[in-house]
Amino acid sequence: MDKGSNQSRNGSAKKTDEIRRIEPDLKVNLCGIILDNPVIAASGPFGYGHEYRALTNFEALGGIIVKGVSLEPWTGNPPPRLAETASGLLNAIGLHNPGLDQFLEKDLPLLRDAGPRLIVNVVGCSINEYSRVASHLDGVEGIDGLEINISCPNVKAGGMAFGTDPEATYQAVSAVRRRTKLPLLIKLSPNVTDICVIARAAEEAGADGISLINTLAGMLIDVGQKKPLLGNTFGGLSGPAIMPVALKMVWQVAGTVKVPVLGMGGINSAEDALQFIMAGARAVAVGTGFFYDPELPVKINAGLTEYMKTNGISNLGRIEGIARS
Amino acid sequence: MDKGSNQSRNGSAKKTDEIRRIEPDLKVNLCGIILDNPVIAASGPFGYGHEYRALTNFEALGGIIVKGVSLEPWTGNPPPRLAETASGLLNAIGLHNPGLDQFLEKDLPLLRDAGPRLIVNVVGCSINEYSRVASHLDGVEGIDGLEINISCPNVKAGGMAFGTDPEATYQAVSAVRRRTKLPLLIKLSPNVTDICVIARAAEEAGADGISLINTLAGMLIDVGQKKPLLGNTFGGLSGPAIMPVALKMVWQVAGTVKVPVLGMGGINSAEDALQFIMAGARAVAVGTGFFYDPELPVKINAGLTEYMKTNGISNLGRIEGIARS
Amino acid sequence: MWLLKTKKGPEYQTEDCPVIDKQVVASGYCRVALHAPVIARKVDPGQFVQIFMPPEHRDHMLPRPFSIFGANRKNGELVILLEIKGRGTDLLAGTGPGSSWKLLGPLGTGFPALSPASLLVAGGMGIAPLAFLAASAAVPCTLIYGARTAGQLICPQSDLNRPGLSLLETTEDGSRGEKGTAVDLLSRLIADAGTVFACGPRPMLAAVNNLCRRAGIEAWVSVEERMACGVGACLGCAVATGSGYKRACRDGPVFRAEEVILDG
Amino acid sequence: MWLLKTKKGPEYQTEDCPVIDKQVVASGYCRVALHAPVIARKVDPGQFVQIFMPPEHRDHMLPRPFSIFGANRKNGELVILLEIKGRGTDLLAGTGPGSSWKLLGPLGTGFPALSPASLLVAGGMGIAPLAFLAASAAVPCTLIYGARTAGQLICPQSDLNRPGLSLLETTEDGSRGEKGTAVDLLSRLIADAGTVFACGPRPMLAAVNNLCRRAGIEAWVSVEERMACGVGACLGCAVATGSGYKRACRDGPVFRAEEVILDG
Ligand SMILES: Cc1cc2nc3c(=O)[nH]c(=O)nc-3n(C[C@H](O)[C@H](O)[C@H](O)COP(=O)(O)OP(=O)(O)OC[C@H]3O[C@@H](n4cnc5c(N)ncnc54)[C@H](O)[C@@H]3O)c2cc1C
Ligand SMILES: Cc1cc2nc3c(=O)[nH]c(=O)nc-3n(C[C@H](O)[C@H](O)[C@H](O)COP(=O)(O)OP(=O)(O)OC[C@H]3O[C@@H](n4cnc5c(N)ncnc54)[C@H](O)[C@@H]3O)c2cc1C
Ligand SMILES: Cc1cc2nc3c(=O)[nH]c(=O)nc-3n(C[C@H](O)[C@H](O)[C@H](O)COP(=O)(O)O)c2cc1C
Ligand SMILES: Cc1cc2nc3c(=O)[nH]c(=O)nc-3n(C[C@H](O)[C@H](O)[C@H](O)COP(=O)(O)O)c2cc1C
Ligand code: FES
Ligand code: FES
Repeated sequence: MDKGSNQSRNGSAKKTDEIRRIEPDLKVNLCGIILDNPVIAASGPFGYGHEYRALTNFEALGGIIVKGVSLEPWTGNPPPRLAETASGLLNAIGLHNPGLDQFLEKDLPLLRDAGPRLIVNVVGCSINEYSRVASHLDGVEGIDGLEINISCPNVKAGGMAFGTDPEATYQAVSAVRRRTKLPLLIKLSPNVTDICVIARAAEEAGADGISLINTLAGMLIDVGQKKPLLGNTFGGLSGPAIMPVALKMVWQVAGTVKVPVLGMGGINSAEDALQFIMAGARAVAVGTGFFYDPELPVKINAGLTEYMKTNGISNLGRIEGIARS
Repeated sequence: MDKGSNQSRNGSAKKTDEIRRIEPDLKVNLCGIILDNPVIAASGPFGYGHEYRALTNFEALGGIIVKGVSLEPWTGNPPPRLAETASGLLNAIGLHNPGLDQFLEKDLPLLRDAGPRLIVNVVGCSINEYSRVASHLDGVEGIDGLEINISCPNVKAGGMAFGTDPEATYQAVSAVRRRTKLPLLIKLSPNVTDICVIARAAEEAGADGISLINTLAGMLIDVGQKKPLLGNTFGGLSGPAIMPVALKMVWQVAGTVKVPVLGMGGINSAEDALQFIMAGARAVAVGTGFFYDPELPVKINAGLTEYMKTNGISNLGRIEGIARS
Repeated sequence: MWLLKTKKGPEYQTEDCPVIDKQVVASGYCRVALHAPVIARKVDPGQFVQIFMPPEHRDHMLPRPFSIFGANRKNGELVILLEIKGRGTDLLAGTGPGSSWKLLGPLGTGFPALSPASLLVAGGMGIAPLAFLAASAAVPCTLIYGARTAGQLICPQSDLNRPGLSLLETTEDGSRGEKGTAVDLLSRLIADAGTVFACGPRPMLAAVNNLCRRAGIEAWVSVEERMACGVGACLGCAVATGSGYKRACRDGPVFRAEEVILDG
Repeated sequence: MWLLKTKKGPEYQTEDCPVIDKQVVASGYCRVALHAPVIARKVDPGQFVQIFMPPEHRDHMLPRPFSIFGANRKNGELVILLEIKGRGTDLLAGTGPGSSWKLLGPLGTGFPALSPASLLVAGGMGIAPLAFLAASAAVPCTLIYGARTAGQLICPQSDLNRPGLSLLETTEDGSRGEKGTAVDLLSRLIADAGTVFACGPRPMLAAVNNLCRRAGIEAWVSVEERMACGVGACLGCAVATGSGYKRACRDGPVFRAEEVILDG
């Protein structure tokens, strides 16, 4: 980042002045959802958004993806649900959520006019559950898109997640596609041998975009207690620890599918965001970052603007995937 | 760790005194290789061992797994080959190595009488290459076992690594098994949907033990240059960042196969080592840790001894896999 | 408008707080006074703050939760009692006056107001929220403060020396105060108690709850859970209750004792 | 016996080194003197040390390599010239006297001995190993020291003020010394040169190599690569040469200029 900027600064002072006059446009079109800027709150850490209203400047958020919503309330996993790891966070919330009705009644009204585009993360244990939530949300005022989290266990297929098998992915996505006209992002699990196969299946089934990555499967053991630390034994690893893994998957998928990619996993700075965009992401999401810096989106936006000004880039389309060429 | 020790300390002073008199035996039997202690140098970071002779007390190493050896010399990847990430290291050495002949002539003599058991990490691009290295090493004085790194691209199968497909794993391991009587550890890649399927295939094909994990696939982008940072684009992530992922795979595989498991991935302390042992590992390996603390094996051994004394554990078999019950 | 509490301003917020005083009150424990005028003005007893790790230690992702031990609305002083437990508390304890901590607060649902004849029961570090509760009380009250041994009664006497507060110390080894546990003492005093307020290890809270239920006395407990957001968003701090999992950070940390499943 | 150099003791080792002096020599640059008697006694010009990150910053895995800028065998002082480039150098530059750095060294293959009429060419931070080479020389020599502008000639004059050393400064903007690059000056002086020793950015080294090859003059260059182990084990620091990849940390960092593929 600095190398680039130094070069142009040291080039011609006049040229630099001209470049600086560019007013960067941070708008991006994420599969039909127009975001004022490419920074989104990832599903989960940000809850239903309103909890962060006093902490995060919502103008710095192009969109909010709310925590996973299922048809009925889910109780989630027994505590402890959280553990800190080296530059990472292990969580096993278990998709605890109050269910669709309460989301629509209680949470949505608090967010509808908040500013950022609103995307609902949908979870389910069967194709039927996914479809029913999608169909209920279709046409609801204030909802701009859906993100289908296919990392949940597929009860019919013996508990393996939908997102680890291309055929199951295709089935689930097609079913949801038939039930909604909303832009459809499919959120993939990184715990697979070949993420491209899954992404392609989702695209073929009608996905408008691919979100990745969800958390890496992991665990910790409480040595004193001689048992797994998390109540659920296994959890998902997020945060800067996983960033290089996420970036590689975004790179691979962006080279495989034609629909836009929403990149996430450990994003911690404008420089990280630029890495994802240069790898081919249309927009980026921040999750774990909210826990240690609720103002992270503000900083990322400021850094992106500064980078674009310094390098004479008027819109992010100019650098999307540029590291691939 | 502390909770356990506090409890026994606060219990009965007399009982504690008795416990403290136990002289812990750190010896373990890793598929026929008797290690004086369960801490091994992982393949790669430690090179061929002699480079670390002045930095690491070899008495703290139960064994050394030397860097991957192939039939012919391999040139490896273009630089840069290394990048630091949050609590992790990304490397793309590309299995650069001087080949079997030079290993036997130059490196082996420097290590043969060093003390720790010696395990040779074997790499190849075809079943034939693996088999030939294994057969050459069979019966060579000073070599106590082989670790077959099946994470290399399988040229015949279109470049997918052997270790991502159970059938290819079975073929490769059976072929090597026929060519050597040495104890055979199979080193697995974590970049798969279901590590247990691969581990089972290796066991059925005659593996004496399973080593895991190798590095997680990842990448970084140099934002200034607008291109991938590593010369090879992709690299492998190691270090504390990946520890929870490694621990989970060790836990799963130890519950799946009957042969012993050698656990590794970000081990950074005696407490980490205990987590792996309690998850079911027979022994543990340290890789990236050597870069920031060449004395890490000494500290891990000291911590294990202290833990065993405090908790009245005479040998590690007593806690192997204890967190599973 | 959709702000949660428009008139009062936000319930909680982040605040950069200079450390104005740090005292080591016992080995591994310190009392830290911060200048936190916004949070100090709003905080109620039983509420807590999240303290962010310094940005140069970003390998530690999570802020750490601490009860408010004292707050002075007038001069904006906020006091924390801190036990070094691991890397995070070690880092915090290693800084002192001259440095600044970033706080998020005040968070959570605190204690209800004290009624006359309230009995406060603190085990170990459970003293932190109860000392603040006692200090804020409009009526006289009794505080039972127990630990294993005298050295673990680390709360400075000066912080407990308030008019209307009768302090009863207990140690299991009898090295200070009465010999026995805080619960032993509670069982002897419970007949005359109004409401009971407790904070301490889970087994102690379970015993308090059992005693109070049998005696038909209302009891409130403050519980600890691992936390991430601290504001009720992530659902990471689940506490098992009779009506499903609740959030320690928002629905708690103070709950009716009968509501929480304490011996699970 | 299989120790590498039994008689002399190990070639390299780790040493805990108190920082005895730190001077900010320009904004973003400092000169750090350490007490490192073991390493200082052994080090040759062109060799380097790895400096470990402080253990409380374990999110930074890798030690950072630094050329030896000066060494006093008698009092055990080792001097480093440090440019703040990122998190690691920032952390190091943030500490000072009173703290200790853990070093690993001396590492690598340094420069061969200077012959009369040697010409040393330093670009920017390339001054570090060459200043030490000049200071250790038994014969007079000439040092060309170039940078973009005067402010980037950050090496303290006192460290270059040695008998037998003629210092020629160049800046691209002419703000100090001759106007032009170090290579421009070299091209004018090369006819009279014995051997050339160079350290600086890759393009500069490539230009030096081209000049010397055309003039038929022997040239040595010191190159930089990202490193992990520093001792030749991990093969992470590959440098492309005419005969395959070599290790910057062990086969180098000093190579014959003609051997390295400098413009790749
Ligand atoms: C509502 C509340 C109030 C608290 N009040 C105080 C107080 O006044 N004084 C005090 O000294 N301590 C208090 N604690 C406990 C304190 O938060 C932990 O001791 C501290 O977070 C441990 O951090 P560490 O990095 O030192 O330990 P580590 O073990 O290294 O922490 C690892 C992780 O586990 C979490 N963690 C570990 N133990 C606990 C715990 N018991 N509760 C919550 N999270 C934990 C931490 O948040 C951290 O993310 C309170 C906890 C809660 C939930
Ligand atoms: C043999 C050798 C001698 C050196 N001598 C000096 C010296 O005398 N003075 C000085 O200021 N600097 C010197 N450097 C460069 C110095 O090592 C890097 O500037 C420093 O490692 C950057 O670390 P950072 O954490 O501040 O930067 P970051 O960019 O945050 O570093 C990230 C990683 O990249 C590596 N890295 C980044 N740039 C370089 C580089 N140019 N060379 C090697 N590794 C790099 C670091 O090791 C680190 O692991 C030398 C490098 C080598 C290889
Ligand atoms: C506490 C927590 C809860 C999460 N809940 C959800 C969820 O409900 N649905 C979902 O698709 N992803 C969920 N995620 C995954 C994140 O959206 C994101 O994919 C992942 O954490 C990687 O990004 P990060 O490193 O920026 O957090 C959750 C992550 C965390 C840490
Ligand atoms: C620089 C480097 C080189 C490696 N080379 C090899 C190798 O040759 N063969 C192999 O099986 N694994 C190799 N590995 C993987 C390690 O043996 C180990 O599985 C992995 O790094 C995880 O452990 P760690 O986090 O302790 O490093 C290498 C790792 C690193 C960092
Ligand atoms: S800590 Fe996030 S909901 Fe309580
Ligand atoms: S840094 Fe490891 S071989 Fe050079």
